[in-house]
Amino acid sequence: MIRIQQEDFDIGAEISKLRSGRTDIGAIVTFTGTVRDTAQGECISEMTLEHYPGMTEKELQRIEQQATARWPLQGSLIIHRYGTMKPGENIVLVITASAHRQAAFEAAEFLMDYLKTKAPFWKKEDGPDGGTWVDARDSDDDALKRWETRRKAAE
Amino acid sequence: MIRIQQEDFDIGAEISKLRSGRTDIGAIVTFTGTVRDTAQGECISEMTLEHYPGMTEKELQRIEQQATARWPLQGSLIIHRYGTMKPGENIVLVITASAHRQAAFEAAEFLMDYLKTKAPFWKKEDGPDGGTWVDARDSDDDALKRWETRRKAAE
Amino acid sequence: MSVKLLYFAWVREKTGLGEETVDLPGSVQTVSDLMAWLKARGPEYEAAFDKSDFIRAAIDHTHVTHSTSIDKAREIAFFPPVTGG
Amino acid sequence: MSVKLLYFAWVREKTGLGEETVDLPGSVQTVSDLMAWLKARGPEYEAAFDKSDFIRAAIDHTHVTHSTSIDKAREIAFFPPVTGG
Repeated sequence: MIRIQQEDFDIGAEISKLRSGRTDIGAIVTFTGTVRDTAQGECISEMTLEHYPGMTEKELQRIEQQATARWPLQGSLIIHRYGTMKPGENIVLVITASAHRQAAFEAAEFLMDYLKTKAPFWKKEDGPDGGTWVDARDSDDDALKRWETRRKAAE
Repeated sequence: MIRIQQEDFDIGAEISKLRSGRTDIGAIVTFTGTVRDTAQGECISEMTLEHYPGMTEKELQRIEQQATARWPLQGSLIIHRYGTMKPGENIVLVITASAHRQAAFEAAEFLMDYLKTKAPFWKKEDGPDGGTWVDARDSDDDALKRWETRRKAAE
Repeated sequence: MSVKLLYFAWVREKTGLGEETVDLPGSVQTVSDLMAWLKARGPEYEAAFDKSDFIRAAIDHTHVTHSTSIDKAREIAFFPPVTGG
Repeated sequence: MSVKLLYFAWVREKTGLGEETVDLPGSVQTVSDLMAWLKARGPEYEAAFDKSDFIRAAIDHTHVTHSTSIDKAREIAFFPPVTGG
């Protein structure tokens, strides 16, 4: 399941929905990305996320399908917000559920790494010096590469 | 923070408590371990977790301190239940919060790997053939070893 | 060929528009050709596509490289490397 | 030496008790010695410590190996490999 929305999400409620009535799940991993009040030493008063409607849905679905093909997941969810957010607010939620912990952890990391480098979102941070578009980080590209070289974890 | 308790926990409420009033967190990872209805092909009607009061607290604290020393965490929580639980119920919750996602993910995995191999809990599964003590898994010992060989992630 | 162009983040801010539809000459074959053609359209475009190496493109909602052919493209988007999550 | 012993999981079920306090002869120096001494105490203990290689021990709430000295131990626990989480 993927969702792209302006409004906030409730992590606890999303976990409850995903596991509801299930007794075959042994491990649930969640990742929540939140707005920090500083970046590169600068204060941030708010942040705006622009995205590419149409392509975002397609990319998130593609990323989720890849994770589902690679790990035995009992459920997964990606919610990504767009619009203006203040420090402390939620930006993104990833949930993965599996029989065993390694699959759930790896799938969640995989989803986040792909999301960071493939999903068409752009961050603009507003601080005392005005707005600045956030530069992509090389470390995010590096994070992605490990999934290309690594053996399938679920095997 | 660590807690050992018989009663269930509320994942959403625990996340909210941990991040409350904070704007320096960028990444929150949670791991929830739950009771599965099958193990090695056998049905499980319920599961009982025995533990070693006194030592359990000490081990969990030690494990949490190791994670805190190794990764720059803004917060962490381990809750482990004991007593009798039915399929679908929560067993364990680990939460880690950091500025960046890699530290949060790695610390959560580290906590779970140590918990699985060092915390004095023992599982007994009840099914149609009566109760069976769960054997320790070699894969859990293997999971632990990677933290001994791997470079510090936060560097 | 008539194609819809979309611009995001600082590419959008520099061109001054979010989308437009253009008629392309037959000589414009690849994403790279298109960026060069756009750059010659005026100072806003020149500023937007100045560091074209840093700009990413998508054709009909799929990431592509600069050497990808734009043949049969209906919608082409230009944007900086993504920074969501 | 008087020391408190604790048993968990199937070690507890086999000995038939969760804890006891015993007086140890001076010849019992290590965890290994203690398991051998316990094994000779009766059939329940023999059953519990039959596969002593599989049994883990903790002295005063800290994991130890079979060769660890029990000198100054106040509480010694025996249990199977842990299976929490």
